[in-house]
Amino acid sequence: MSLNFSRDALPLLLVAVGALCLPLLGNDYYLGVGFTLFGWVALAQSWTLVSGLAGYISLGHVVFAGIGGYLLVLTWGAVPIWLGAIVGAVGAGLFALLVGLPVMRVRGPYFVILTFGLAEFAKYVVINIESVLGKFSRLLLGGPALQDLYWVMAALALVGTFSVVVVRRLRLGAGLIAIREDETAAGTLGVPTMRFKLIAFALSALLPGLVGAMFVLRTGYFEPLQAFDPIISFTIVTMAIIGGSEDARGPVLGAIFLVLLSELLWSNFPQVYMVILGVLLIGFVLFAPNGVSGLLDRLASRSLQRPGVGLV
Amino acid sequence: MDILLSGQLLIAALIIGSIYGLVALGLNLIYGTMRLLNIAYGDLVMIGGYVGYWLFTLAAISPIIAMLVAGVLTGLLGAALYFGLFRRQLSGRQSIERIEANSLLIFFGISIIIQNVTALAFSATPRTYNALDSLVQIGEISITQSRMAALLVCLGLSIFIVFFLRLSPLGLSIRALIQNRTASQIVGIDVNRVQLFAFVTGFALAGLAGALIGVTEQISPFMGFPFTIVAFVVIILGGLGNLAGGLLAGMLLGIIETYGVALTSANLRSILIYGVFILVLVLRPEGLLQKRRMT
Amino acid sequence: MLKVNRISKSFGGIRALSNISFKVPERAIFGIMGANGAGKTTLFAVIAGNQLPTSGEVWLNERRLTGLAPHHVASAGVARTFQIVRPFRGLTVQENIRIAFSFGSGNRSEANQLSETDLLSFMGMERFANYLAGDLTLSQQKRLEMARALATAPQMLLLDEVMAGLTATEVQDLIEMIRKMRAELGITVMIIEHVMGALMTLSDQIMVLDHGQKIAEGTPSSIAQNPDVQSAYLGVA
Amino acid sequence: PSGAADVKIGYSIAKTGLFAPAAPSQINAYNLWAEQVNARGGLNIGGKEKRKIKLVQYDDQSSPGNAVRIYEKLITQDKVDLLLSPWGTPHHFAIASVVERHKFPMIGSTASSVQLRSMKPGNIWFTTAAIPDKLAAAMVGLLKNAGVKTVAILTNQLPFGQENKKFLMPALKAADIKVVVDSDYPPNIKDMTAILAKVKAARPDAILALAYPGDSILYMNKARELGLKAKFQYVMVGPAIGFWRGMFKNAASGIVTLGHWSPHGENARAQAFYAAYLEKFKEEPDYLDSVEAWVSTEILEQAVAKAGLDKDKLRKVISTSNFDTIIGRVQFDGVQNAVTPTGFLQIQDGNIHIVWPKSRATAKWQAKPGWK
Amino acid sequence: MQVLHGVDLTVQPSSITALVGGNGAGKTTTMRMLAGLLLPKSGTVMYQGKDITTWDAAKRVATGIALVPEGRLVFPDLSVEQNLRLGAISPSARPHTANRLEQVYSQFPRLRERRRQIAGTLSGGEQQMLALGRGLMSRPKILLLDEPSLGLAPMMVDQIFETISGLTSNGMTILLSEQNIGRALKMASQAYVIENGRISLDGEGWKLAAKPEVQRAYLGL
Ligand SMILES: Nc1ncnc2c1ncn2[C@@H]1O[C@H](COP(=O)(O)OP(=O)(O)OP(=O)(O)O)[C@@H](O)[C@H]1O
Ligand SMILES: Nc1ncnc2c1ncn2[C@@H]1O[C@H](COP(=O)(O)OP(=O)(O)OP(=O)(O)O)[C@@H](O)[C@H]1O
Ligand SMILES: [Mg+2]
Ligand SMILES: [Mg+2]
Repeated sequence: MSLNFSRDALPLLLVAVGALCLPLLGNDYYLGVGFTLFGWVALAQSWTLVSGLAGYISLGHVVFAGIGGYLLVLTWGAVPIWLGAIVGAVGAGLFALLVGLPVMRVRGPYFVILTFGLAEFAKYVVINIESVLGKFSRLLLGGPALQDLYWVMAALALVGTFSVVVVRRLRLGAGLIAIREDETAAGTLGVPTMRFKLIAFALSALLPGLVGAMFVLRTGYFEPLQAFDPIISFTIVTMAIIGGSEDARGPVLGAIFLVLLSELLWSNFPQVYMVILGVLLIGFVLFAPNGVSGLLDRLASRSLQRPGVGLV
Repeated sequence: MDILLSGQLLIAALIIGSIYGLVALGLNLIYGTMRLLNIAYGDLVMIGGYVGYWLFTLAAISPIIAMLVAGVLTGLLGAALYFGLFRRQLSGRQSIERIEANSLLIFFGISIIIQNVTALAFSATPRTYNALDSLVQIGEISITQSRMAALLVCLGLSIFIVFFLRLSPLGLSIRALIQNRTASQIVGIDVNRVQLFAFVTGFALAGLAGALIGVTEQISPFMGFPFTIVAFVVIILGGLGNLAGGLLAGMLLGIIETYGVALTSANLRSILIYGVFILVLVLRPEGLLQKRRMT
Repeated sequence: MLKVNRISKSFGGIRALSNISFKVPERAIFGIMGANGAGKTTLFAVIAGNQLPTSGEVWLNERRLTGLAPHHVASAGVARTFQIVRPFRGLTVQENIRIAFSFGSGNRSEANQLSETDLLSFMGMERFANYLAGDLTLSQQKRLEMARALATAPQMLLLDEVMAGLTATEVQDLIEMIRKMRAELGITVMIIEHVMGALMTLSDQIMVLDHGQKIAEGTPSSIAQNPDVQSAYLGVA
Repeated sequence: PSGAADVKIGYSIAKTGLFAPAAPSQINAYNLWAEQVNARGGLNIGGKEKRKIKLVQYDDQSSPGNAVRIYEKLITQDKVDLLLSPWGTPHHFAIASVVERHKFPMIGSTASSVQLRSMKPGNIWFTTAAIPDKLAAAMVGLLKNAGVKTVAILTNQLPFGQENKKFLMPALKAADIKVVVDSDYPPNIKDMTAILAKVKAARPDAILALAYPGDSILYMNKARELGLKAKFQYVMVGPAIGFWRGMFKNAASGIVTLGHWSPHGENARAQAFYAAYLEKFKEEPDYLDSVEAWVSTEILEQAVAKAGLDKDKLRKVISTSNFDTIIGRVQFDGVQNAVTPTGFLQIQDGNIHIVWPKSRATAKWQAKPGWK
Repeated sequence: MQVLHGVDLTVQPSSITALVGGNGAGKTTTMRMLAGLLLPKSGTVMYQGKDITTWDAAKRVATGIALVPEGRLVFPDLSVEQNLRLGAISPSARPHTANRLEQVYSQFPRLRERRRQIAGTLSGGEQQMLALGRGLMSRPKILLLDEPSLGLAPMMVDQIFETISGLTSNGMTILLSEQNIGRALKMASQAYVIENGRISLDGEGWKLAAKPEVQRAYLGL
């Protein structure tokens, strides 16, 4: 099985080359943009594992980032920072395993809103824990420098992209796609549906756990309303849709497009940039209904036939 | 605790429940029928709020009239969006496959535009006004006129719409359209008309509810999101496209919000609401009232 | 090979299957007929693990299938097609088959070493390899169902009305193909069909269901002569 | 020399999102300041020259993470000369490490928490006196003065409310004031009937609603509906904002709230600010946010007049000098305002007066008249 | 992809016209085009002298053209009775709903038995009956039947074909596509054989059935 350029190599290259080039621009601003960009790439790739491949659209993916961030905060001072971040990732993964069993039985739009509710539920549980602990917001002084955070986040983006490339090539990936297309048929063909869904859900929680920890380190501040902000979930989904394909390419293209676009807009049109952004989003759907990847494919117009999903 | 038995608490539960029910009803018409993820829905509520505010502040027009104006305005907006954007999206074979995803983007855009244009026009400063604020005394219960109006209008209107759609061919057409577009066309449903109806009614209900809500809460350009969320939670809880289920779910949330809080602690409000929501879905993966298929 | 013991299945008040027992020997072609709503598809669903029976058991060789999840039944070597087709619409024909290949029973017998392309040509579907399954006609989708089931390398194949919608000539081709499947791949077949001629020529043994009850079982000729079957099914008074 | 380039002063603020409703009070103050300074010929830079101010403003969408990026951009990309602060405690905390890393001094404004004392001093300072531990002590003083023996406490779950409660509880206990109802509630609460019915049944002398603007409206409506009669009713955040008082008019009479500024005192600067704000925006300034923001500009202006734009000099001047502001003299001890006493305001006949501490009071505290 | 190439066919009133052909020949595509679900790339559809090429499906149903689609397409989460009621949803048919419902129930007693069952849980054949019943509910002038006997037991098939003949004698016009080609040709006054999207043969039904090439290709003789 060879590497498909546009599907696998392109996104990996984009992330790797981007990660190496951004620091050359030489100031904190670009590192900051890069940090954000790679954070979104990692989040969107993780989301793709369960929502893109298996078709279980999660609108509550922020919950894993929130949990990761919170565990980092709880272990702050008790264990080394990076270990705390790993604890965050593992915690997020375990949480996914724990709730996955009941939650992954719910389908379609019900699942979408259920995941949203789950994230809100977790948010308010954390708020109440914090309030019982007598901590209302946490200030974490003395975290790592931006440079370090940048490299870690770039690595996470690369790992996320790589994981989508790899999973798609595994039996796991084929099984997840089958589940997305028709879960009953998939089961009957021998796909262990529940197990695969759980694995995908747990896998898709790990990286966000780390990303959430990085977000906390970046601001040095933790507050549940911010850490579990549902806008983060919405943005992940938006990026994936804009990217437009459920392989590793979609999230990368979507994240680049949205991050660059809003970066350009807010710095050039600070007063009205949100309105412009709104107009562009609508225009985007009208003129590129299949996302950035669809647009690229059309430009390259490699095949006249509609391509399948490409399980190579 | 005698608080639990007080009429005051009951009426509070009914008011919240009926507002949730009405707001969700409108969204149900749009998401349920066409699978359009209208996350700008709460922003229509906000528009209704501003209409009420300005009509009262500038012309001393009562919220009862303003609510009709707001409904008409947002209804027209719905018609404009339908003809301008969605009719085409809903009729192409390719675009219908991605309709859920793409409608999310479109409405995300619309939401951003509505919020920010409002903020540019009226500033983000919150607004409030006092209309219909004299107290009505019913036995030991006292309640402001505005909340009384909200209760009567929301409950009355929701029940009316639910029954109307249950009994009329239009309602059956909507339910058919929810399940299968092609089959709906085959039996001769004028898909375009049904969709337009759903758009206009759904949007109008949001605006109308907004004018009522605006009397009791502060209005700001960014107040809409929580309403969007509540509406989605309610329609899923009640079963997608199931209008009566949505009304019931709205009431259920109203009751949890008041009685749940009275029994435990206000801190637990959201935990209770989302907890019940999650529990219901885990036990009944297709919502409270959905008949379950066994295959 | 397959042993079904006193299976019953009710949906609310409807008894779709009552006390059905039968055995299917290895390498048999076992036909099932019965009026609409007699419970045939439900029987398949119970065997394949898509539905739990209200009571009764299903055994494959020495293995109890009842209560197993569908994917376990699949890996035990039982594959089914769906009467109301469920192809992976967004994937190409080839991808549909590839998925079945990578899951399925896992233990491919010597005889059942068909490659993906072999399988496509065996089923006469090479031409459609790169079509999206959703773009196929209904009868092509039925054939895809079959190809996909076959790709799981089953010991036992449950075919639910795969001949519906075919012309007489196409039916004859398909009969040949099913015979070949048994001969070359050693597969045991259970087949539901309303196309009587096909069922009669194909089956070694036929079971007849009526309102969830088994009313007859025997060779095609004995079934054809059975008066109960004639009145319940063929409408011959 | 005239014709010198503008002084670029940058800041980020929540123009959209959760905190957007709070931002205009602060933005107005900044704009008014820039306008006034430019009308005076520009910002006095170290006594050597005057340069016009050009404000560079970005929207952080209410996200502290965005604020961090914006301040990095302002410093490293836009190369602004000076910084103003964003809105809100989380944003101040989030950008503290940025100004620290770039050694770029900034006067904070709308942030309050005991945790701000743990910030490294040197590049960030906070003007507010309304820090929860100080507030608790002052509140107990006011309550005793008002003859309160029992209180009901209702607390919003947001950090500021919680922190205030944390310090209030022991202080009340020490002062022998009994807490008869203690109820927390979440920021997105939609109905307070259950809580307030409990309060009504307990008949406390005082109700302390540690509320934010949104839920304070719920409180007011419901309290009125239920006819709560406590003589002392405190609504923490909200009443200092113009629209809030406009909404409740007479019903708001007697409500006590957080704040240590009033235009009614002797301070000439305060009166001038009040008049200019009212004139320009046709509404009263927010007694908290507009005021804190304005104070930060006053300090910045005076510091620049002494030190010029050199960061090291500026840092030194800010940490050591005395500033003359609309809340009186301000001097910093570490990161915090060491001078201004914590206070409370009360709405009386449509005006807001400082009623505590006595030393700065512009009117005496009065029992809340009934709900109109 | 182009599926049909210059298909010309005429359906005479009050008669049965058969459209036969192999797997993938283009029958369903033709039917869907006539029902208004697909737009032709070129060419026109005339009905009673009017050009209805651009009419949408609803309008066609309202003027009396109804389709019983291949693959049933019932409304899976609605009850049997609601499905049937929807068959008469178009304004012209609505007033007669109760009447027609009774007729359909007497034709398909199984549907009456299961009137409250959710359509998605019906057996394959029961769903096919439901689709037929739904098509009859609007009492169309032209009924487009795409493989109406699909999945039905022989007894039921006989009954269906009887019904179809009965309908024409009451003045209904029928276009029938059927895998049971021998039977379809026997019933049809006019028949078209479609192959790879082109009409290859046409003529009276019984005459076509007698042609050797038809017998070889489709009747398995
Ligand atoms: N989930 C269900 N709820 C209620 N009834 C059901 C359900 N599933 C199946 N049935 C009923 O059980 C009976 C048996 O259905 P089944 O699909 O097994 O029939 P079948 O023999 O395959 O018929 P056909 O030849 O029409 O395909 C039918 O009458 C059907 O309506
Ligand atoms: N949406 C589509 N996209 C691409 N090709 C299609 C599409 N729909 C149908 N086709 C192709 O058009 C051809 C004719 O299809 P059609 O469904 O009309 O055949 P049919 O005569 O009804 O066949 P059957 O007897 O199998 O039902 C088939 O080869 C099919 O693969
Ligand atoms: Mg069946
Ligand atoms: Mg066909």
